[in-house]
Amino acid sequence: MSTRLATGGRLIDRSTRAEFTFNGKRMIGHEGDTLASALLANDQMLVGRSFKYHRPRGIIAAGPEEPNALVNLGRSDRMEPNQRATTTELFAGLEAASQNHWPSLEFDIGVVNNYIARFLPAGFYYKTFMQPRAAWKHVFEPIIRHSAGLGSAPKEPDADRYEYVYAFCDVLIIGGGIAGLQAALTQGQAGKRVLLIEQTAHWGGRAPVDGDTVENEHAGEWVTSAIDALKTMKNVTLRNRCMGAGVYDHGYVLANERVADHTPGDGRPKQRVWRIRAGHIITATGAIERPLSFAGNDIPGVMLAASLRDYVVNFAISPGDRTVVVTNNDDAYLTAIALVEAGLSVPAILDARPQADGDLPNRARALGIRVEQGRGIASVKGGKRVTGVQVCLQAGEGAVMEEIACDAVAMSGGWSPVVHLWSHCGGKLTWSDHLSAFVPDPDRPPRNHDGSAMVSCVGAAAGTYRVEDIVTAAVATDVIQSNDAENTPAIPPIWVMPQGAPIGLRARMWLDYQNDVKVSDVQLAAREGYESVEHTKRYTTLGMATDQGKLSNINGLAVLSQALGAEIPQVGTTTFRPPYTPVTIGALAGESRGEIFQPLRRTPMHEWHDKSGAYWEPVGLWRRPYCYPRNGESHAQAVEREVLNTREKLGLLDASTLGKIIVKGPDAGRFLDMLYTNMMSNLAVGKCRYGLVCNEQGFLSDDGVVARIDEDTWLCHTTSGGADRIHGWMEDWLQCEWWDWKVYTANVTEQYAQIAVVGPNARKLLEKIGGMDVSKEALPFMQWADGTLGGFSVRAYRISFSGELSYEIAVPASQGAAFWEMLHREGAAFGAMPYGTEGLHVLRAEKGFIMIGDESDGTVTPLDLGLAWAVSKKKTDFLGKRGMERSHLADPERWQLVGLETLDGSVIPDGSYAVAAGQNENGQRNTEGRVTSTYYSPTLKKGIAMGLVQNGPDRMGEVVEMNKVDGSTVQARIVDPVFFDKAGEKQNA
Amino acid sequence: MRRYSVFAIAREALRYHSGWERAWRAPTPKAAYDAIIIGAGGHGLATAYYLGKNFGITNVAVIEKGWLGGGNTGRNTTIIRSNYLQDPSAAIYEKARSLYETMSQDLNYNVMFSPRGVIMLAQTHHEVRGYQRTAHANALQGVETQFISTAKVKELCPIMNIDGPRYPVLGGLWQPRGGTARHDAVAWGYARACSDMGMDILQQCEVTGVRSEGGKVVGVETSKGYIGTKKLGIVVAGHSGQLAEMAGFRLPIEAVALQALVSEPIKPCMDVVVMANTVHGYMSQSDKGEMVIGGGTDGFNNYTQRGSFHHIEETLRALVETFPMLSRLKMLRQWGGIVDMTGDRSPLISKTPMGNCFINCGWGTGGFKAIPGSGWAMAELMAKGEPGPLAAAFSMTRFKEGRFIDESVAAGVAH
Amino acid sequence: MHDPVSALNGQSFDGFANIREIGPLGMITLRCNLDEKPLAATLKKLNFSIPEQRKIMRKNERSAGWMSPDELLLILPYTEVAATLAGLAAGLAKTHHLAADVSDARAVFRIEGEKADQVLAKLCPVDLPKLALGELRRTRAAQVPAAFWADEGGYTLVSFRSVAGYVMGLLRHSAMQGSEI
Amino acid sequence: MLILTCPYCGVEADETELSPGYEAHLKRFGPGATPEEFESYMFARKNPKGVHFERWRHAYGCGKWFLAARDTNTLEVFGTYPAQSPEPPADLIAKIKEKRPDWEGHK
Repeated sequence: MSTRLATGGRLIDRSTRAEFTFNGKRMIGHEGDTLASALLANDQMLVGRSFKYHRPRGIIAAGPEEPNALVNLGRSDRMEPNQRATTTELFAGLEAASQNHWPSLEFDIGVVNNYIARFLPAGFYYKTFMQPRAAWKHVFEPIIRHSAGLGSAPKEPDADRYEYVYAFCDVLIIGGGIAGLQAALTQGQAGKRVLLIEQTAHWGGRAPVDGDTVENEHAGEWVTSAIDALKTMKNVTLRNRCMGAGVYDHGYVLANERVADHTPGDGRPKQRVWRIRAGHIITATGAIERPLSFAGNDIPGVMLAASLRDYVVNFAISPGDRTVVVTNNDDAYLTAIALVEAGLSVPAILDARPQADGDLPNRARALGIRVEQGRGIASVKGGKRVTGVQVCLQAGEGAVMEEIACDAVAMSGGWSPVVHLWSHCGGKLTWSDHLSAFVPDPDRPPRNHDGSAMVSCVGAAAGTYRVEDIVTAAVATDVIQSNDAENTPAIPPIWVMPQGAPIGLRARMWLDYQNDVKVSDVQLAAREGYESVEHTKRYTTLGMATDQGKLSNINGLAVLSQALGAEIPQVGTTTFRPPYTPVTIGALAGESRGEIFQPLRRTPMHEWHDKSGAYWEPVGLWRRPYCYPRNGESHAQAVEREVLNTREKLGLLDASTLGKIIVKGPDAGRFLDMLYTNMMSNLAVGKCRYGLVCNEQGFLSDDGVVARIDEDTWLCHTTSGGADRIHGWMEDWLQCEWWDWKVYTANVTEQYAQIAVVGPNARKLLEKIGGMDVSKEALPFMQWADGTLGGFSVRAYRISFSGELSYEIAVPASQGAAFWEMLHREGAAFGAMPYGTEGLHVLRAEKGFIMIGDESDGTVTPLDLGLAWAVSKKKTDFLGKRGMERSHLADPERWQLVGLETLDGSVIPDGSYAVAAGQNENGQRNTEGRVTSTYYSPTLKKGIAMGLVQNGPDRMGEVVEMNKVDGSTVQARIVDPVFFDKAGEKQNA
Repeated sequence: MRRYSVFAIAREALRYHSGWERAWRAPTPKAAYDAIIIGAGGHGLATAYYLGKNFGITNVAVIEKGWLGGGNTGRNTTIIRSNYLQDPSAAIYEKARSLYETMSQDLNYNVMFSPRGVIMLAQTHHEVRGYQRTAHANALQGVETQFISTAKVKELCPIMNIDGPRYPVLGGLWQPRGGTARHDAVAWGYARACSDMGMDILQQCEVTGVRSEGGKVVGVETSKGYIGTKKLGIVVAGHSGQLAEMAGFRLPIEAVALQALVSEPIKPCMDVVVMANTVHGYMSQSDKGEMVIGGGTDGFNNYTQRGSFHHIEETLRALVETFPMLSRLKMLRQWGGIVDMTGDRSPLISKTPMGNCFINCGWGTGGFKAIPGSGWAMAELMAKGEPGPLAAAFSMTRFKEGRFIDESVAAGVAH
Repeated sequence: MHDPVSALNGQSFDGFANIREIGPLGMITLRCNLDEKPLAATLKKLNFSIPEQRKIMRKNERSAGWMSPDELLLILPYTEVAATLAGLAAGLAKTHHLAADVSDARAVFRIEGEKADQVLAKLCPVDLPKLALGELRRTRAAQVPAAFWADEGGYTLVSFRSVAGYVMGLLRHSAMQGSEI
Repeated sequence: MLILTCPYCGVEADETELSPGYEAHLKRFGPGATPEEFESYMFARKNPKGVHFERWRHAYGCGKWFLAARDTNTLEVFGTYPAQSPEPPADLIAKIKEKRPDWEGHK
């Protein structure tokens, strides 16, 4: 069993007690424990079930490479699936539960897959489940879906908050082991602005665990003094619990800081995402130990040798009483020594190498540990826990020479440098036969924005394993990557144990523990032609689990290359994609949630609308009142009331969102003549003109009223959504094409609140509040004037989008609310009511005015909309003129704007098409038009619509069939699009 | 070819699966072929498959500079739908969708087409009108869709927050027979079927030049030597520009990076595909349990298969707002692909200024769903030398005429 | 004349830094070739001086900020905007320029306290330690355009008026107690 | 995540402060242009895998459009220059040629 040793544990504080639960069972740990170490202290080796076969899974590693110990953490609004126990710091009150089993961890019905595993090799699902056709969706897929997945989905919104922070530095160092610390010292002393981040809560990495000596000091002491020294440097920032997640172009690095993961609910942000821009990046990310591929290497109790050592030294855990060590390198001997020094038993070290006579093997022998050379494990015995190993010759085929009883196995298949961050942005790797590992190729680094090398690696991440070499390399100030692997003892390739293992054994050698990919699966993939490592990976799911192949990729690649009879470098490696370990999605969303999910643009009258019960409609980032329902009205009823009131009495509309752009200069007229399809240069001062803007394709893009303010100043109104777009469009042409023209623009949209005062009583209200002459004579239709109204200084435009007598009045935004309220107060006597965007739409549709986004959709020209009068024939050029001349746009058969009126008075459904006889070659029904706007007209008491119909204007009075989604049609007559007051008597009044 | 079936698996299980043969051969190039397709992605392989199946042309090579299916086919979010607005798009995507229905059986390779349904959320009144327009168009195009209520959206996708404070869900366009498929399997299944017809799939073979005589293509220079051909189809997505340049013409194409990501796997919680265009995000859950999420494109030319990270953040913000449960899940892996965007964001299946040379590209962000339809139409174009009805509208000449196939006009975007 | 009301009517928030919406302030956007001789003379007369690239020059209640190679932002007491615009019109009558009152198009915030920089560091992709004395930095605060500069033991941040509520929300979130970096 | 230096205000701007504008130095064709000329102006793009001249706007900064020379295959930025440039500056061309000897040059 696994248990806590009586003494030791460099990271735990024995004076503390942290009570937590696992699957509801109360357990005790200490501050400084990880959840994994605390579970082991409580003899909980079995922690989960694998993905496919639901095999029992135990803790195998002690860091982010852990594929098995994934638990569900917390509950309700703090529930988090798939949390890695080895990187989760223990805290009092932690609640964890194992995943992917039913009904319980101990007894999981899904394990039936394990017994039929032979029938479920890699990719079996590609070869079956095809008959009958419907069964895939209804039978097979649901079964597969339910047995896959790991944790379950949270049900409640996240209780925690997150944030981003931007950071800048000359040198970013990722990893706070000896290499990273020494690099920070070097760079800091050189005066560089340094940011050093470390994913764990501790500095120093492996060296203190391994008892290394650094510059004649014990590693632990060296680390303490290094940290002290760094803290005195003003140009150095240290950050632990901060993982370098991804390296992106131009020195951009994403890091994830676990601020309050271990103190949930303390009011701090749970995590903080660092968006770092670094001049240079040094990765000191260490190396990850590889498992060995022997039969039964997935049975709980089989652990990575160095991880097992971590548990002993850091947390005073005895993972088992009797631990067999199996290895192909010297490092694992440290584990055996640590175990023996902790008073535990190591019945044997099985070394696959024919000879092991380095310092460490000799130290182990000196301690009396039995060392067997040229040996391996034929098979591990046990079910939910190791009970023993069968020993064989590594060079043989697995004949059992001996069985050794044990309850833990420490394995080491060598080390893989953590090259992820080096590779994210294109850094290339080279295969080291000496280390049996991919190491960064310093000649092919990822490149920065200026073409310089963006990343260098130091320490084990570069394949430098000896502490003295690491320090030497990190001392170099010119950040040259070290790659002096030759100093390090060679690690021979041992990819399958024993070398000649028959298929029965190979089918029980796990490469990917979580996804259940075995040596035999990779060999099958190779046999079937999935020869590229990408093919094999995808066919077998090797390396696709939540550990992203940290333990399995190299072993799998090696097995594949052997199966193909090729060298590993020829087979290649898979691409490393960010993030290094999974990052909480909420953290990546940062502060952008709820109220500040997106900017919400408010007009000065926003609060008034809100208090008045407005039903809101998002318009771009603005929010505009759609209507203002009263006394239980439906939206439709409210719209009807607002329309009728505006037609009969007085409506008030918040039109502040309309774009307002000042265009000024000696060439402003000439410029606007290019921008608009019609003439603007000849507009008289004091007058207004409706104008159309097209893109270069000749399609309508925006519209609005332009006012001539003075000799060289125009004010251009745009649609609500168009202000920034049209302003940008103007600046684009002025800066990039006609930069010698003397024109300045300014977007003053937000400077003004603009209110439309609309209806037969509009003038009466303005005359009542008084200040300026708003009579027909003083301010006729399509003119503007500056003045005061009710003590407010205003600019009043006589323009109308409703066909009513109408004034649009602009006041400074800071006085908008007051002015609006005054209009309501004083207007009550005239029946003033606010109306919203839907009322606005109905009013304009009754008048046959087009709406950008309804009548136009990016494929419609002004000519399609009967707006030929607003497209100058005189001008030799304007934006869109040439585009409109193209054959398809000039085609006389195009669909053109008409009014549509159903014969039965009903409202044509939104989006309806006019059907024509027959079908096209693809069997689709032919069409001859479509509706663009369709409303119930409260004024006319019937459905009205605008639409585009082939040759429509020449077909007045004809009846077309408009389709409905149920397959039926409704008959509609083609009519004039102006349904109301065609002579314009009301608006001109 | 040994047929795949549950019985075959059982038989093989008894001998530890030692008897499975190669899914596709590893041939050496012949001196010449009747047709060469450049690009062994989904579109290229499907083109070859239908050249053989529909036109009996099997002396065909598919040339691939990397590994088959290793480009965008293997890095997209696998959404299949045909609820397009414009007639030519609806026709080809619906053809493709209907071919997906029977693809596993046709190819004897389970591509796991899962018609679980696709909802496109309407979150503004403008979107409501746009999707109602699409629904009316689809009704005439033979595409089964309907505009559904907010309550129905919630019923189909319970994890969705339908009354989000910013963009409450007002309804959605629902295509019940849309869904997903296993992307790699589509490439592998086609490759196996093509190989079985005697076609050569030449992997790790890069085309370095296009040879022509009298304005007509006669062959290609490759890293494995010169190979002659009577007809050439260029089906290389993001690298179309380079191939077009070798063949001597220019395309209305820009290559940009499109990104996607997956979460860690969780137990099934979402049985439909959801696309939310107002907030720019789309998501489905794979059979492994990962939430598969599509991000946005960069606005600059890019061949690196790496996008800018802020697009990922924007997508995740939008999705956390729509699916609050996502917040405590974790992003497992993100990646990018190079997509080929045309001037109107619709594809090209077209003759080119070079004789006997045909191009199929420009699928942009939405190519996976089109694979079988695209291959079908391209095969017809290559076999007959003239486009059939499915391809006719997708000619290169439409840009000169201004005859665009613009899908962005309704609320929908092309994913 | 009615009393102008700032976008948030002076909201404030005390976290690890103190946030206040201030204003209304008078603001004029002035577009002109900055090398034009009449410009310097006119501005001088109005008690402004032309700032260097990316700088903001303050003289008592008046500041002039460099917004782009042909744009200045003049900041002044709200009540003096009309007179200043008239002064500009007179002084630049023969010079191609555009001057417009944008006082009401903006919201202005003060961020104060020892760790005020941390609030901005969470929102703006700007290397704050490298911000020069008197530098006006136009950038982005999360998802909206913003401009800020350091003065008097804190920062002044300007955004558009319509998004004032959003910006206040950002600042509040970023300055929350316990979220010091 | 690009950084580009705005030649107008000197800010080393983050990609998120910029908005992209695709190929630079396009010649506008208006009325009178042939269909081919107009099509090439609107649609035919070099789209090179390599050195690319392109437009960017310092949208969240000084608002100015500027031009950049960038390698689309490595994302290396060779330099930025004002939008009011009919063609890339000679010193920039020289710098690119030095870094990319195989580059065939502008146009």
